Amino acid sequence: MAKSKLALAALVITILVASSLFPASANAAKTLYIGGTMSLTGPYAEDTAAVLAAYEDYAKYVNETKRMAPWRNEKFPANITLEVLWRDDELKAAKALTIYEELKAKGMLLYRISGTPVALALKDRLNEDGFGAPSMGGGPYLITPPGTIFTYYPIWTDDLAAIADWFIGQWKGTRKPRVAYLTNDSGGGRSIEVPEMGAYLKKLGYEFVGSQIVPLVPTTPPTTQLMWLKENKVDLALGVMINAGAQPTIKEAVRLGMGPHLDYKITFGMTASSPLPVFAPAMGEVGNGFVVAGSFPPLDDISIPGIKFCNELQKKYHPSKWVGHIQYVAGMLEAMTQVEALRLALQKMPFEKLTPRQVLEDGFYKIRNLDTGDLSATPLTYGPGKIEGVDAVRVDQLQKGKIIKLGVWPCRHIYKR
Amino acid sequence: MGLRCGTFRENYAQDMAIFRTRLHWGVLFAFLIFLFTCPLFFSDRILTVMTMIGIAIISVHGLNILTGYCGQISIGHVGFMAVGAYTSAILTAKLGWSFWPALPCAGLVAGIAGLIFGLPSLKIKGFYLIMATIAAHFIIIWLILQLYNVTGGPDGLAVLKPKIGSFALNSKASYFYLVMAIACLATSLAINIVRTRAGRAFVAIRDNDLAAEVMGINLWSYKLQAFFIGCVYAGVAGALLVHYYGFASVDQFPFMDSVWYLGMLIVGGMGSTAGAIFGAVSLKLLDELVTIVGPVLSKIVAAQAAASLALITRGLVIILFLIFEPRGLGHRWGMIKAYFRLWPFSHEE
Amino acid sequence: MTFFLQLVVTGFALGMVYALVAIGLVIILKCSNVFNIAQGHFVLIGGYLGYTFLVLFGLPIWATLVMAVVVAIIMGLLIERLTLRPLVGQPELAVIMMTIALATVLEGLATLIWGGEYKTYHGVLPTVTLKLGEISVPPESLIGLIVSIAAVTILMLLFRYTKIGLAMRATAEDLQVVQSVGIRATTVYAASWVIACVVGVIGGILLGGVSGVMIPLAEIGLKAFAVVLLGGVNSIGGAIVAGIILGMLENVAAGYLDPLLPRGGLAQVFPFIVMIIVLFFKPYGLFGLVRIERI
Amino acid sequence: METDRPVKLWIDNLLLSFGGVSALIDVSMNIRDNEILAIIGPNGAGKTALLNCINGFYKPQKGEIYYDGQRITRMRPDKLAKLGIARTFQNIELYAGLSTQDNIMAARHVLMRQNFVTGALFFGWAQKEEIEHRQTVEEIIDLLEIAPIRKKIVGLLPYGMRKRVELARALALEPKILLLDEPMAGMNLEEKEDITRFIIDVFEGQGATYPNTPVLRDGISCIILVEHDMGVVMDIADRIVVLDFGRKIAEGTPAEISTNPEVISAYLGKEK
Repeated sequence: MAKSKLALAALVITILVASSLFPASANAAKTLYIGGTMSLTGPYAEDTAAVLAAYEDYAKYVNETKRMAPWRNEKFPANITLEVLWRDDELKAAKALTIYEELKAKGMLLYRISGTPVALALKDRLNEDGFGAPSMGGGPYLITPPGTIFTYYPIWTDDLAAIADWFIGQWKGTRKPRVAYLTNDSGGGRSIEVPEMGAYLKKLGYEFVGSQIVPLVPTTPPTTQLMWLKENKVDLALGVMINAGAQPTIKEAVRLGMGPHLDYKITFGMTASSPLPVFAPAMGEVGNGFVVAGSFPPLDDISIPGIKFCNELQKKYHPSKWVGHIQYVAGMLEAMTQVEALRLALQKMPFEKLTPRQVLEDGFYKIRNLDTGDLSATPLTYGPGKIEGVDAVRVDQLQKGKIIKLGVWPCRHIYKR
Repeated sequence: MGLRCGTFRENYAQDMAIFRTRLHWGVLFAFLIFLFTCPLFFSDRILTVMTMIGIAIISVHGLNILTGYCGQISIGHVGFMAVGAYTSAILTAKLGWSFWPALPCAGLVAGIAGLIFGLPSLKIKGFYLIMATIAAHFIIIWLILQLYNVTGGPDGLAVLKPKIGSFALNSKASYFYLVMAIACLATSLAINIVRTRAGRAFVAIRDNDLAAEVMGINLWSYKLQAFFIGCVYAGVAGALLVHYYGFASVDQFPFMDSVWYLGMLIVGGMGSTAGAIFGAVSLKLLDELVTIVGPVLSKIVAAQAAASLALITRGLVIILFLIFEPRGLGHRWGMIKAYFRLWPFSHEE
Repeated sequence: MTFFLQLVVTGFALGMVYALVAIGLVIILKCSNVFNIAQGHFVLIGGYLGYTFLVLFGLPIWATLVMAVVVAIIMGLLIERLTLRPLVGQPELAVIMMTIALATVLEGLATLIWGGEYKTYHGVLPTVTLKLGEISVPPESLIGLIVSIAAVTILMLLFRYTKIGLAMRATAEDLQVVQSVGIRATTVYAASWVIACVVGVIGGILLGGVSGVMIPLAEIGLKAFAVVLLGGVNSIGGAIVAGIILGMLENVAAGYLDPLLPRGGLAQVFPFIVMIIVLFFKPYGLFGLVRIERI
Repeated sequence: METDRPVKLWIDNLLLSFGGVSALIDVSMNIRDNEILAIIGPNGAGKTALLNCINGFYKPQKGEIYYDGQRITRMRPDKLAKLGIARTFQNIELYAGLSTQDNIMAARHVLMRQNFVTGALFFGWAQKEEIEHRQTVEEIIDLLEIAPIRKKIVGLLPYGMRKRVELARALALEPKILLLDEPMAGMNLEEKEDITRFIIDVFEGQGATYPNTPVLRDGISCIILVEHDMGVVMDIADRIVVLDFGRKIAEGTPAEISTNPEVISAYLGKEK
């Protein structure tokens, strides 16, 4: 009896697997897919959950109104519906590969990138198959050829260049300011350790001291690394950290008396992977003086049209489950980019003949000054050689628990390989 | 090894043969023909899944020899895959070697790394050895990051697809052939290793290392040989993996994957070559299944909850296998075969 | 000099945390001879429980500890009964694989219940900042020290004065003797898992207060393995001493050697390097017993 | 009668202790060619410890062991196995996961040449070698009458059968010296008779019945037997050594030992 149950279970599983392995028959309704691989488990779980929520909301909005955004006049073709297609890749290269093939077989025409391991595994394939893909990360793998992965942040080195620009502008010391990297132990985190970055800092008039590595998610505070900064009289620490790394690091720094307003004067500047609007409420006064470049405007600043739009969508589609994570904005930007690429491609080619390469060449590459309602630092523009959508870096600082915009600096395009 | 009723062996060579009857050979050829015609009627997606399964099979064969046969539990297998992967990547991308000599070199270097980290196995066993292999994983990954000039450190290395003459194995189908050919070769070599002198020594060490030594087996030498062979397999699998990705990066070799390779051994059945294949196939398919089911479930529960069910499912599968089928699918397969073989009359030896 | 002393003091703090996690490992190893890969995941669950009770329910710290201990006891009993007991008598690998599977399930549950999010409760735990001259003593070292001492004292009392404690000590020596005097081995096993869960969960609450909680917090379990190896697998005292030694060594080595290395990051891998060295030269640890093989 | 045969194994003043507890104290003895030497003594007398020293499993603190004039003290067990010292164990130590046939094949290890590379390639040389050794193994299986369990996994066999497989495995090494540690423990009368017969058959050699296997053809040079069953010991041993609390208290022919007062007191307790 137990055996027959076992056999039955095995049969059901086999059928499920088999049915899922073969692509579903072509759908009669005209549906275009957006979305792609998501990392819903693993270190980027919370960020990705917010991104996915934004995708779902935006798809519903476009399907209902056929508009691209309240502030835009273009219309999405009325006979086509959008559907969000996603799979959890656990931020693993091996899984990303089979997921990509599956979604491609399902008829997806574009893709998205959830993080470095996924990007590195898929880069060549995306290029071969002509897929365009916005990316949640901003590592230099985006820049290196072939350039079919797009970012709506500046890439990390440009973020840090903007912070360096700001810091040197307000430096009052008599000696050269001393700068070091305090960055996390991941592909993205270590991607800033390139000679070009060092050269740029030197050019600005910094003295470069060295770099310290902090785990992506530290299990214990990085006291040693912070002590090293203190020992080496560093004035500005630059790096890539996600929130889970930044919070304990800054907390420990404050405990050690390190900060712009504390005994030992040092400023910590991080890239946009450490979203300030999440950091600020959790840290409050403790995070005083923390600088983040390329971040998004906070979700409660409804004077910004894009944020107002995000809030309206959330209220409308899931009033009981509010997504408070700032990466919702990232998801919104990705969804807007993907849908815009589809819309542009549809103008050139009828739905039936659309291929990924056309979405890339007539869609992504043709995006000019996409108005994101100020969700991104500048409107987004992409092209064959231009994968950084924005031209400027917004730099924010946490001051007395409030996010203060320090200004906008142009992208320096540091990383050239 | 039983045979179908009415089949008799007349000499020792026949007794040792794996494929004896016409039926055996027929099934083997049918399977091989099926395998190598797959690209004709399967989509890229299925080929990708099968290619990944093929690479996993190669890797699990190595782990099976080391852990399943020799009893030296390793949770650092992925670290050795990384060694092989980077060896091949450096040889081809930096030194301009062809893929074909680079592949055996990848195996060899990974095997040597295995020897180094296998050295403590002489003095220690059980969880002490597990610790050594875990340490091996992290030290290897750290070293790869340190050797920035050769390995590209965090940036990784772009790797070219293998070429035969001027024909690059770019398509899914051609790489599928490559992986399957190597997987078949790896399987047959593994079968032969475990049924001859070295294989018996491995099992002797696993089942009773003290008696094995008294019976003339040099523990040190054979434990190291097991590490070497196991890591050669890992190295080859790792090299195939990065050439498939087209890129080598430490992120492609996460620690938890080692655990899943062990999981494949458990599900398939330790110390059985067929088990290694069953394990790799079933856990990889399960992985595909839970990935696909996630978004479906997300219509009922939150997306993230749905995704986390994948983790729970995989953990539960291992737990259930450990409790209810500790000898794995390979054993179950043997019983099914035995049932049909003995039908209708029992003929046993 | 300040730099060096600060590294040592911080290392001490780190070591106390390692020791706390390692104690749980050692207890299970001693009593049921199981190497528990999931110990780090008990810490993870502890961190999330701390967040749940402190922030979501707004309970005071003592109530949080009580509630968390209750949850830990239930968790320990369930884990032992449902997953480990069916494996009594199975080979070592099966048991280790079971704890690995357990770790996966716990990780999945944490993602399911708490969304795998980064949760913090900064400022809820008392942050004591001690200053010795220019050196500031991290709070977790004090908390870790206090909790470790408390845990060890309670365990000592338990082992000395209660029947189950005596049985647990005896089980480590000879299972058959214990069974022959009428104590069921399963009771001892269950008790050891409960204690390990409780110790892990308390450690998690403390750690969560310092660095926040997220799935990778479970990786602290891996470092605790190194501590256990150094201290010897059957010595609680050894685990504490080894934890402190390792924490200090790691910090000092990283502080001085990192700048010399092309890419740094030594602290992450240092426990594993120590582990390999220990395995090569003193495989049974500083305080472990060498077993005599019989044939 | 004793002096006319050469000494095969010479044990000289052996001292073995574990952290202060002495297992063997100044034990000396000779084992000569073509004899069965029995070691008897109460539990804990150091009989197994002595065997463990002879095949290198324990390293004695003092004293030496010579085999055919060669010093073999503290040599690795696997090297001693290659020299021709094989043994069985008190608590059966078989490879539980292998079949009977493979257990015996595994002991042919020292006599085989192939390595994992030739083994992996199998066809040709390795296959030929496997077949040769299979022949020998089959002869041993035949002599010990275990053919029906040839392909069975030994972990599932009954106790008596496993003891027999262990003897077969020791023989497959083609040893010059065979150490048997309580081969008859826990057996019923019939099984004991079988094993006794096998020991004598093996010791004496079967000549032309098994022409291809030297050990079966020519017999074994000497057997050291640790056994509690005094009946068996008295029947088959040429000489007996008695150990008590790690010391040798007597040595002699069965007849001498059976009347030795010290032996009787060691076995029955001192009556003073």
